[in-house]
Amino acid sequence: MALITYREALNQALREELDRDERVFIMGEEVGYFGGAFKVTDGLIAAYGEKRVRDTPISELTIVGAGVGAAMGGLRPVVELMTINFALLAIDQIVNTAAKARYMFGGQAKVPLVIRAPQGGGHQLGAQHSQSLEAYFLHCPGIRVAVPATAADAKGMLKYALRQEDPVMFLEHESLYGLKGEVPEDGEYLVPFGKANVLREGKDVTIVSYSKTVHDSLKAAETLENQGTDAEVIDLRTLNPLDIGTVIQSVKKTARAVVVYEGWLTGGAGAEIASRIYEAAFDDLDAPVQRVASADVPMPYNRHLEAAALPSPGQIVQAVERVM
Amino acid sequence: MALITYREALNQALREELDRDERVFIMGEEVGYFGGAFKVTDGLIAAYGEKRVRDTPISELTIVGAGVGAAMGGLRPVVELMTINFALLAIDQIVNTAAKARYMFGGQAKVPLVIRAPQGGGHQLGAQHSQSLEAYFLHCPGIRVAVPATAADAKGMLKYALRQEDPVMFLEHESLYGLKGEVPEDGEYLVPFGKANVLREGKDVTIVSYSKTVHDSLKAAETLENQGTDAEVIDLRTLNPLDIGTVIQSVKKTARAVVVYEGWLTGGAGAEIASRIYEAAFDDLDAPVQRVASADVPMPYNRHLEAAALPSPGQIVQAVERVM
Amino acid sequence: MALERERLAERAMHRLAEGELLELYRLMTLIRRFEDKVAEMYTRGKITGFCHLYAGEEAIAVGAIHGLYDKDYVVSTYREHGHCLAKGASPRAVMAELFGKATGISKGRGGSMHLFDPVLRFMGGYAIVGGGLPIATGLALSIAYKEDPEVVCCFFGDGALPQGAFHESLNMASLWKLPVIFVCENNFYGMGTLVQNAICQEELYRFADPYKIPGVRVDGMDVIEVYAAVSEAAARAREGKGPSLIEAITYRFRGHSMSDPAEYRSKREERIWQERDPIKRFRNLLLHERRIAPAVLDKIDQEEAAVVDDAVKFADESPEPPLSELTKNVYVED
Amino acid sequence: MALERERLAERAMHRLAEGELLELYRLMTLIRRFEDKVAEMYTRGKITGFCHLYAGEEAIAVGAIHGLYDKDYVVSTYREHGHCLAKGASPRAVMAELFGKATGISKGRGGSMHLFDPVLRFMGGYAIVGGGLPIATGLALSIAYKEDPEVVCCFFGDGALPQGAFHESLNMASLWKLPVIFVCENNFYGMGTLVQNAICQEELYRFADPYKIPGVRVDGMDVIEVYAAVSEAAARAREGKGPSLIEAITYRFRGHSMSDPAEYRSKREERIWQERDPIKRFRNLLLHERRIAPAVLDKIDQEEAAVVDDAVKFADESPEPPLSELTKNVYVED
Ligand SMILES: Cc1ncc(C[n+]2csc(CCOP(=O)(O)OP(=O)(O)O)c2C)c(N)n1
Ligand SMILES: Cc1ncc(C[n+]2csc(CCOP(=O)(O)OP(=O)(O)O)c2C)c(N)n1
Ligand SMILES: [Mg+2]
Ligand SMILES: [Mg+2]
Repeated sequence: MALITYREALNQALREELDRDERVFIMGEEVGYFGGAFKVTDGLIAAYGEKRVRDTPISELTIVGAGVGAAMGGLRPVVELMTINFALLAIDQIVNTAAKARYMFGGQAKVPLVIRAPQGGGHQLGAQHSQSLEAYFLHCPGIRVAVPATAADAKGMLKYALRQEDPVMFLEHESLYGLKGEVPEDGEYLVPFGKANVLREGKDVTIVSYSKTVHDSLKAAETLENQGTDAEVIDLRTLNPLDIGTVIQSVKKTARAVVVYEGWLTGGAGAEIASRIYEAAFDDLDAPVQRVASADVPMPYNRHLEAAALPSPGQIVQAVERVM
Repeated sequence: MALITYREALNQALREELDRDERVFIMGEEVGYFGGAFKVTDGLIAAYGEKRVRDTPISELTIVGAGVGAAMGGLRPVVELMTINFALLAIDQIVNTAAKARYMFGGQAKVPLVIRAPQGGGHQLGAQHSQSLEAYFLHCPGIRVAVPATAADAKGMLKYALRQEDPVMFLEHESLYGLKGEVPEDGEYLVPFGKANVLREGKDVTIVSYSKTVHDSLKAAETLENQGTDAEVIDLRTLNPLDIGTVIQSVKKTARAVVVYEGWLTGGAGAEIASRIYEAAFDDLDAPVQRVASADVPMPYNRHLEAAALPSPGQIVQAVERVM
Repeated sequence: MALERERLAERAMHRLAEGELLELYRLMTLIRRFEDKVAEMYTRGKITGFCHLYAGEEAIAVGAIHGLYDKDYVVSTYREHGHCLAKGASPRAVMAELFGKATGISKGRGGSMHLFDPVLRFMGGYAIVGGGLPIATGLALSIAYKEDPEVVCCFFGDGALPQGAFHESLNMASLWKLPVIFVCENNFYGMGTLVQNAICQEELYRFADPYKIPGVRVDGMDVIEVYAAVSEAAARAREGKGPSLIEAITYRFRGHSMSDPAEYRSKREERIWQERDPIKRFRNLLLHERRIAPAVLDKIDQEEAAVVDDAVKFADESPEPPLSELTKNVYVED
Repeated sequence: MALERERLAERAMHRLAEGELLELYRLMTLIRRFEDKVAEMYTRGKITGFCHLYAGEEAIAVGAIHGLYDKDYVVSTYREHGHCLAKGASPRAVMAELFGKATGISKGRGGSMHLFDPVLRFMGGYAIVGGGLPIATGLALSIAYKEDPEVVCCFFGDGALPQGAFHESLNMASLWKLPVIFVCENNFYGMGTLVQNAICQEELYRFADPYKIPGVRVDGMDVIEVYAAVSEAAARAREGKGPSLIEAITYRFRGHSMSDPAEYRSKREERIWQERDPIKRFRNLLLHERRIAPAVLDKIDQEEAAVVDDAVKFADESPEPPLSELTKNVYVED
């Protein structure tokens, strides 16, 4: 184990997989000589050369489409979208091609493509650069959605993504890159998709989250502990597959649930998670599931407005208070 | 009142608004001489000329972006996307510009743009031509989402869309174009957004739906009536604004709810509607809300598989049986 | 330049053995018969959904794919029956797909617009206009990456040129010198829209210029001219010199899809193009320039008619995919 | 062609009255001082988020916008402080926006990348690369529709050329002969990527050719040359002759954004371009060719420095937008 950042963990995962499998290569805007807009691919072009680490023009639609084609051609591309906001230019190739090819071609097409993209707000980047768009991919059968919250998961899940056959949206949170955590150095450290992680056990309420808001939830749990409320915190890790079993098991114990995520409240992943909880544990619930998410506004630039628009540990505590 | 089709009602609305307001114009692929892929704009170019009814190249991203620009320039564009499936090429301009401009420019930008698009499955058009994507727009603050189910609403809502200032995704269902209904001839017939329509009153269960599945729900209600179950059927008409009040009022009476829609089950609008029901009427509910939607698969071409993938009156009846 | 093209074609013609010429004739005939039968089956309700026929454009698919090696890849659009058959697909498997059967080339899941066969390296019909070009670019990237000798041939219509994907793909392919041949089938219409109402430049091959790649216009009703141009482009690509853009002028003999009566076209225009029928023209050439006996060609006509009848019978008798498999293959099966 | 450009510029130079020349000098100076101050305020934490400075490129915004009328529209990118100030925005309102204040030009909601003022017809900074071009095309369509005499001037970087939106917009604008001027600021880099690593064609103005519109390359460090080219394109657009593409060669004196040390560029390269500083160069021209007294220019320098100081003071003292307004203006208020 080594104490490294989420960013370093991703970098390590990429190095290990580049070493392991010749078919793996990275492509995206500024992934090479610039080292990635968030420095995730730092040093890789020096170590692996231009063939394995390819700088692209600013052409999101074709970068992703070419990733699909390259995957069909037998490679294992890791396409980096500089941020998820630009994925909207490429979503046709994600939804209409990457996600559908296997099924619509009768199971004969293989698209083992990993699309990495940083997302999230909190840095005053304004309306067009602060979105969390996982709900768009959750609402599209055929593509996996990974949302790691810790350095160890960032590594283990990215490595797992590169060893399975389905296309994956691998969504990193911009605020997590500097976060440190203990990460196994083992080159075979894999975190399989579809297994939620109970980060904190508790008996009074279940807080379900993923990506950056997992940490807000853990903070809220500390505050709650001081208030005498014992919260269980679950990190979903992937939204597709969705490990609702682990959540239900917890809710059956606590009878209360709060779902926390950073996407917009309305129509976000939280609605799906909450619905699944109700559908499987309606009789166990003592109160309606609460959703804590971003306000339904384009992200404002002003720092106070931005802070008010984002979910916070304080809001999570309040939501828990509402279900108690 | 006249008995006309949903298609004719839309055509009538466009004619009336083209007559009323010089700033209104239509633009899209094949909207002119071809009369629209689904013939909604049939005859308009002959009546209004190329200035008001403009055929465009196949350039979805720029068609929508140009619609945004034209709206900012003081016009009232009606942009037709041939089908919603192609909206994925334009969604950057929808989400990042149309929906955000007013807010991110401090309330100073006006984008009175109406984007019309047919959607839905049921005609064996395969995976890339059968989608229902309203959930993507519901999950985007700043843009209204209209999903008319009847000819009268098609007319009244389209006219309303052209008289308010917010951008609108106006989603028509391909299976409804031929559906007839009584439509007021009144040039001032407007159906304001955000007012759900109780199409059938009932006391035992609330069926909430919109667009084509409203009719499946009404069919199911007939079957249920024969079985002795008295279903209330609500047509939401718009998803944004969402008239949850009318739904809650009904659920408080029936204590049971089924949400029906054609998008994919996971992460669809139904999860949001169900969540809102729970949040406002948890104590009134006798059973968990059921969701009836499309299977989480890219639409298969084979007719039997397609039928199995789509929601049906039979499935609605079964869902109601589950909550009784 | 047109002259140079013709000279090239003539040379190619003389290079081709009689067996090859007959094979070209056979494939064009197969496609025409196949499409005519599809129209019939559509009218009879055996085939549904969108169905875009290739009749009139056969010389492009057949000529182009004859200019490739078997292991080269093809990427196409929703109007791809012809490309798929020319790439060697069994008419049975294609017809069964249109019938939605489990024996279809895409197991009945794709339908007319989404044919696929990885063994034949027919890498799919894509129904989003312009959607195939990035895929083709990526396949070419995979070839370059593996230092394989193959090329990718990507077909699309004139309607795709105003799509951003066209330009992004040309730039990327040129920048990285990828082995891909972009073949634009200019049939003058994108649905009901004339090319000059969609694109400010009618000489579509000229879009190659700023991308610094060869751009040529060929007579898409002349199978040999198409063959020659694609062979040349393929050789270039194989030498690592990068992509080419070929604009093949053609005409679809039917409406945009089975539901389009093509009222936007004049009967006169249609007649003019019927006279340039690529199969009739090639038949005449074989008869008069290569002195092939009419009976040889008549026999091919009959054989292909029988092949198509057999395909229909096969499709009709094939089983439907089981309902139990509705959710199979959305993801890799564990 | 470069020669012709220069001759045009020379003629323009002589056409311009002294007051106009001083105005150009004033605006360029204002922008430079403004950007330097923004850098300082960013370092002091008064400004946050992404912040892309325009230092070095002033001649383009100032020259181009001087070639327009007041009622003409401007559409820009995330690197738009210069365009916005050149279009007449108050430095106070722009600085207050960067400070996130309620008095900002976008009420503190937009930030550095999203300036907007409908009265000035500054129609927004858009932060999606290529995202402004369709908007500009649509604005031009609205002008043509209303038969108004205005034009739209749309600025974007070299990085936008590989985006589909660029090509779709050029085609649509040309096809419909819309009054829009596409001004590409070629500063040789899109973030850390050299233009030749992103585009297979380094002479970006050549992309105009297939679209059948004028494409010219100008020295973007020469305010008069830019002015002349844009005036000409604007006149053309106003006559109903459609769009133009102008490539202005320039260099950004700072990193891509405040967080980029620009390590991918050599000191030598930077020095060469510093020597072409558009302001110094124009100052020399005013001093030596137009015999303007140094004191006149020095006075402008001082005045603009004061204007920028005042803007900072204003921004600093301005109120934050109230938290109660978080959800205001997502939709039209009833
Ligand atoms: C992105 C997208 N927009 C619109 C359509 C609808 N559409 C299908 S085919 C077609 C015309 C295409 O014309 P062209 O590229 O010339 O091909 P052709 O049909 O003539 O072979 C259109 C507009 C689509 N499938 N995809
Ligand atoms: C669609 C999209 N992709 C990527 C980015 C990230 N990004 C911001 S600026 C930039 C470089 C743009 O370079 P250029 O167009 O030359 O403009 P310059 O910054 O040089 O003025 C990139 C890649 C973005 N904002 N939008
Ligand atoms: Mg065509
Ligand atoms: Mg640049």
